[in-house]
Amino acid sequence: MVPLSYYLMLSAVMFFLGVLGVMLRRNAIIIFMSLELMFNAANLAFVAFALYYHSLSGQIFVFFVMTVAAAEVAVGLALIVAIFRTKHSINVDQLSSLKG
Amino acid sequence: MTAADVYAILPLIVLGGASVVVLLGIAVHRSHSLTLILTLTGLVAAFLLLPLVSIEAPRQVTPLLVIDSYSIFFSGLIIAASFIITVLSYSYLSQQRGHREEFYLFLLLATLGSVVLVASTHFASFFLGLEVLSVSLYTLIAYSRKEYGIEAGVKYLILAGLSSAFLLFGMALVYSELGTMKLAQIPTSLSNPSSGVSQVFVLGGLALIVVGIGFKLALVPFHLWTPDVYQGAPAPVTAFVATISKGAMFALLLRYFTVVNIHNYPSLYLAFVVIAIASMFIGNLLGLLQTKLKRLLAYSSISHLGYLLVAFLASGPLAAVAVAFYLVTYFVTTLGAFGLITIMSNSDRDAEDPEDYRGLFWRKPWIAGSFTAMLLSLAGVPLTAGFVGKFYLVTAGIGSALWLLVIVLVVTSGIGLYYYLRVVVAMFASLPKGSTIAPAMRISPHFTGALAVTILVLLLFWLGIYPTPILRLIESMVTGFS
Amino acid sequence: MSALIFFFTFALIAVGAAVGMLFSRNAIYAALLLIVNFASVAFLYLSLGAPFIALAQVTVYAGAIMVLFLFVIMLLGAERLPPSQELPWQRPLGIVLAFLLLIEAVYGIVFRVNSAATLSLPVVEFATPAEIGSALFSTYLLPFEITSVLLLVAVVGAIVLTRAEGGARRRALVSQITQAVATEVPEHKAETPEEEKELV
Amino acid sequence: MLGLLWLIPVIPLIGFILLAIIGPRLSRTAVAIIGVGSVGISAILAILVAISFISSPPAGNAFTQTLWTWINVTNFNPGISFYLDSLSMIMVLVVTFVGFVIHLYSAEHMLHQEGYSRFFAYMNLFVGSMLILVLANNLLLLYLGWEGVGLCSYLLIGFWYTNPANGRAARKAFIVTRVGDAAMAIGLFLLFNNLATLNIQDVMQRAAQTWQIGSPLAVTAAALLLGGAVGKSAQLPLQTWLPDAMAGPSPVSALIHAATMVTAGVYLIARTHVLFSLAPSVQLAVAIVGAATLLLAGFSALTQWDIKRVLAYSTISQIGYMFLALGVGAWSAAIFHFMTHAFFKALLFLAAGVVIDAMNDEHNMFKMGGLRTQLPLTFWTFLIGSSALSALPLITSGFYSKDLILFDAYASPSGSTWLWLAGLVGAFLTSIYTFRMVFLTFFGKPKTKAVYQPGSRINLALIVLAAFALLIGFLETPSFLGNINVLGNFLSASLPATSILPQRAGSEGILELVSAVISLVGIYLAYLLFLRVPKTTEAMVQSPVGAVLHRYWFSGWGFDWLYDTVLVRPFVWMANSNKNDFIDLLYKGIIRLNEALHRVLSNTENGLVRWYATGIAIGAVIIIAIVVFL
Repeated sequence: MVPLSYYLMLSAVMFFLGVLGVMLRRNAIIIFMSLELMFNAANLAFVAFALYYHSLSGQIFVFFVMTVAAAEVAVGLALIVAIFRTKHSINVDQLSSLKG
Repeated sequence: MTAADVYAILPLIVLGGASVVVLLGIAVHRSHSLTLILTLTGLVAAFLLLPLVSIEAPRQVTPLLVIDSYSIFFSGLIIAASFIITVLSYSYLSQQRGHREEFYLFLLLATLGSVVLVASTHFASFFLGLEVLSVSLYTLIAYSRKEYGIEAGVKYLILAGLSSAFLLFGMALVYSELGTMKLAQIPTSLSNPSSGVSQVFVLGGLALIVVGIGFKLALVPFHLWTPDVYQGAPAPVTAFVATISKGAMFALLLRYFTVVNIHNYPSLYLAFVVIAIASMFIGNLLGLLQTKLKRLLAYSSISHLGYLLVAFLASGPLAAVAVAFYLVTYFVTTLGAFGLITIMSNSDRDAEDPEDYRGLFWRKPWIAGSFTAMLLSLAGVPLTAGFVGKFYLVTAGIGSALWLLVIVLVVTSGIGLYYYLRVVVAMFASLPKGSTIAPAMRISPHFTGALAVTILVLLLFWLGIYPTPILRLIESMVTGFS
Repeated sequence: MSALIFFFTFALIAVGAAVGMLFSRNAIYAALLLIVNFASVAFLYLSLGAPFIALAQVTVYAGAIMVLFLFVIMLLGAERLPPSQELPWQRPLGIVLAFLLLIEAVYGIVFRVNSAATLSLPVVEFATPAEIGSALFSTYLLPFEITSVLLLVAVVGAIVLTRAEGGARRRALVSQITQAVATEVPEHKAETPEEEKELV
Repeated sequence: MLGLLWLIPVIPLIGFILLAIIGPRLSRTAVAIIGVGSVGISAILAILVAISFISSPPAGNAFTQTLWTWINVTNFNPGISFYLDSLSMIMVLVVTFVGFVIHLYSAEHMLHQEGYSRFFAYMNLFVGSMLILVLANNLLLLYLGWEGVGLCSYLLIGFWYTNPANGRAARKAFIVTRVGDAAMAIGLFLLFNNLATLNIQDVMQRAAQTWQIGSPLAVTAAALLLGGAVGKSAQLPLQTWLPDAMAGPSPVSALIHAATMVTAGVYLIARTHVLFSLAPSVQLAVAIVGAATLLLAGFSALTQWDIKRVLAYSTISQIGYMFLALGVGAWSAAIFHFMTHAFFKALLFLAAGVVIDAMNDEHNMFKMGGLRTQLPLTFWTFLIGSSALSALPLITSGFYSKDLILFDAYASPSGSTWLWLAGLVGAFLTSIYTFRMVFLTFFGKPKTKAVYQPGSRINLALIVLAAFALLIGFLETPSFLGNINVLGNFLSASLPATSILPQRAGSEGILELVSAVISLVGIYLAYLLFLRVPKTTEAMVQSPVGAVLHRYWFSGWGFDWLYDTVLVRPFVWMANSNKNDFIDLLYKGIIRLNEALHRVLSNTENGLVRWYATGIAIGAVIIIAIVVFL
């Protein structure tokens, strides 16, 4: 049998890979993918413990998270398209007109 | 869900229904003023339903939402603020080109998300309400599709996404240890020694939830996005981000961490103390020499949320009253400040540069006078709303003997006074010879915006001179749950 | 034993794909590796007695969301970015921070959690699609409705943010909105991001 | 009827708000209607309230009206609440009624001035603040009114702000009174801190219960309050601002710097008389300050050539009498003199305003003369005012009020012959300088032709005030002259009666006679010196001793010079030479530190979204570390 902490560990590793992606990558789309990875990591923990506690609420919550992810992606990619139209780049380091 | 449940959430249903009506209205006949009227009607209807609903209060509607006097009070505050912002948006958008009508749809839906937040008693409604609010805000911030707006939108999107992920992971940790996502069950599971619960693990999860909440509240060290987004977003949207988004989140914070009594967890309490002190100091220091008005107000809002944490960390019945009253004054003042920026802005850019307000008094005495009142209230000068609010914060802090926090509050308020007065002085400074009207200045403000601002100025003084009725209302509504 | 092998196989694939995504220079590769990650996590879901979630993972994430990603990458031609480094200290700082976070998590997981707890085999009748469906439409009806609101926001938001200047696309827009309002079925929402790409 | 009390201060404030917002766009008639009307309504309400207060006295002879509580936490709960007893009733009546008459006068007097609506806005604000001050039920509200009248005084002294000298006078008034205000604020804090209540009546009650007579706290509190009173009422040593305050328009001098605001100090001491009774040493100080001030100001008034400065010094001197009365425990005598003084001094200022206008803005009395025939009504009313001021026996109000003070100064337990003698010399000086003014201005040969005749509103104001200046004295007459005690009886509900030493009680008649003679002799002397043999007077002034005295008296005993030399110059010198000293380094260091921190922190706002994300991660690491490891 797989110990629960393994699932938590896998979830944590994936989460931190996602954090790393957000901090290190300059491509807005890949930053966005890293966010999806982090959501996914949290989902894994929820599903594992839904089984542990035999409660549906964890799985249902994951279902909602997926919907949220879809919504965020739709608006997020639209924003990225919009920023590409004005700046002709999706390098987030070039988005620094606002500062100070 | 019973009929009584449906009755209890009628305001939410009306807000959602109003958004559908607005959507269909746009599809049938695209008209700016018609959309405004539909939106305002929806908000007024939702607001008027609140007292009717309160007859049924308190009522737990499914495990997710609770309709009690606390959530009704904050829903009322949010809907009223949304009303003002809608009116300001009309004034702002009436000189913009392109499609303007969808803007109101997002305002309504963001309001709906905020109302869900203040009534939330379950991680699911917390997360979903937060996301409805956030996703609406991404669109609103970038609505103009000008360079600054989109940049601010992308920044907000990435960082809000990141903070949501932290929040979600925190929820996962709490769930993994307690097996519940219901707020009411967290303290009982936590304090039950036989359950084998690792308290530290849960507290770590709560800490990650604090990261998500702290981001929305723009508390240090999650504050870095604030000035950029404030500056890039259209002025009415900035007002929304500064007031409703933060107010709803703070109401949620107060509810969650009153139920999960933070006084029982010294390390978590300490984390909040650190955040509060850092927010007060860093917010005020960042504002010190800032000249752009919207950025200045962003830094100011960071420190104001820090002040609010002082009352949040205090215990006793006065704490919740102080938080609620301070939020009311903060709403009135911040809406007024951004309202004034709104009515001065033209279609090219928002009026926030130093040359826009230097010598403003000699060109627009009424706007400058109102702005002075707003800034003095933010600084906490007597006879304005801000003074009474701050007075209650300090009293709550002293009542719980939080001397360090109170001293920091007073010292940093002194630093803050400097930059508020700097703007006031600039407004009353005489104009250099030859210069007349700054380019961004709108010639005559739209009357709807002027009306909204006038109401806010009157409210400011009313709360400063005669706060008793609002305080009574707050005492009867807010102290109920804690 | 077989369960452990199953777990480690897919866990390693998932982590490997995530690391690959993190370091791939080409955004297309990154997206494909992320799909691999999602798929292997979906397998883990299956072993955790969550067939419905596993399928939703494949259809919504791997199927819809990632297709949208790929679409946008190709549309913008943004596979690669020209090399530039604005923040020289960002990379070491980020790595240090991520490791600190990981250390904190490991500290919590290894030393604090009762690590002996293992998962029992999934009960046959646990979390069937029927059960999930009835829960969704009873206890969780309210959040379900809120997700529909959220999707409404997303659809209209995506349209508003990418619309062409002027009213050329107005008719298409109206029809999209009316379709979006009708969006209530969960499977349908997976397709909504795809729908809006026609407008891009 | 008593329920209307709150409207009395509120209506002038509404007038102020109206005039401040829409005043500049209104016609002068409309401004006058709002400005004068609001105070008029207030005066009518005051009379109605007074009738009701007298005909059916409320329980305990005091009426409290609480509108609302501003802030309510533990023992800090200042209400917006008004307290009406016989003392505040009299103050309200005088303030609204004299205020109304002066407003009526101003409507005509200021008609051709710039800033007509600004003037009435300030005046209405003043009346409102003054009413808040006298009606306040707690220390905070009292302080609000106190500062409000100070602000209006500042604004109105500098009303003609284009002349820098007026601005200087306004600043001087503001800064000098501020010295007193600071003392008073500390005194109020002391009271609140020790007695744990803001309510004035409670403060007095608890003070009497908790403090012994002569206890250090009571003495300190009373002394600090005296500091505030001295500043506001222009008594020694803070009297220097009032003569310069004459830079304001004449109605302002009449209302603020003669009839009402400057007597706020008298009101304050009367209102907190319990405290002063607990501190006999401070009460003695009050009497000495009053006696010294009335003498010094009397001498100074003798030498002034500016008609308004004579009146200003005379005001200082007359308030000195009130302080003298307060100091010897003759509370109601002080209030009585306040009342009569308010009427006749306002009358004198208003009449002087007419004269100055008629002389084409000439203030120098030596350039006037013979105006008796040119301005007959002004002459007669001015003469009535002057008679009241110099306490002309039997027919004027000043006689009754001043002689009551003199008698009490002699006969009360804390009085003495010396205090009485000082008052008597002051009375003598008063008649001389007053009738010097009358003779120089209205008698002799006309030197300048009057270019202007007052209109009906000014005449009406003068006649009304003159009538009161004559009649109001009959509210309180000595035992051998009818023994009327209307005022004393009325005030006995809120102020203790004056105790009289039995062995000195019989001397009242003789004292009255002496002071009556003194007054008449003074008038005759003035006639001799300034009308019959002005050349001799001139010679006396030119003689070496006379010249020195004249110079000192003319400059108000050189107090301005003294303060300038002892305080202002050294302070400016110190400030200049210490610009870079150690203490400043501390402040500058704080500024530098803040600015440096600001710069450092501003670098974190670099606009790069990846750095912002890193910031969130840093925050998460720190918070989890705190929570998990601590």
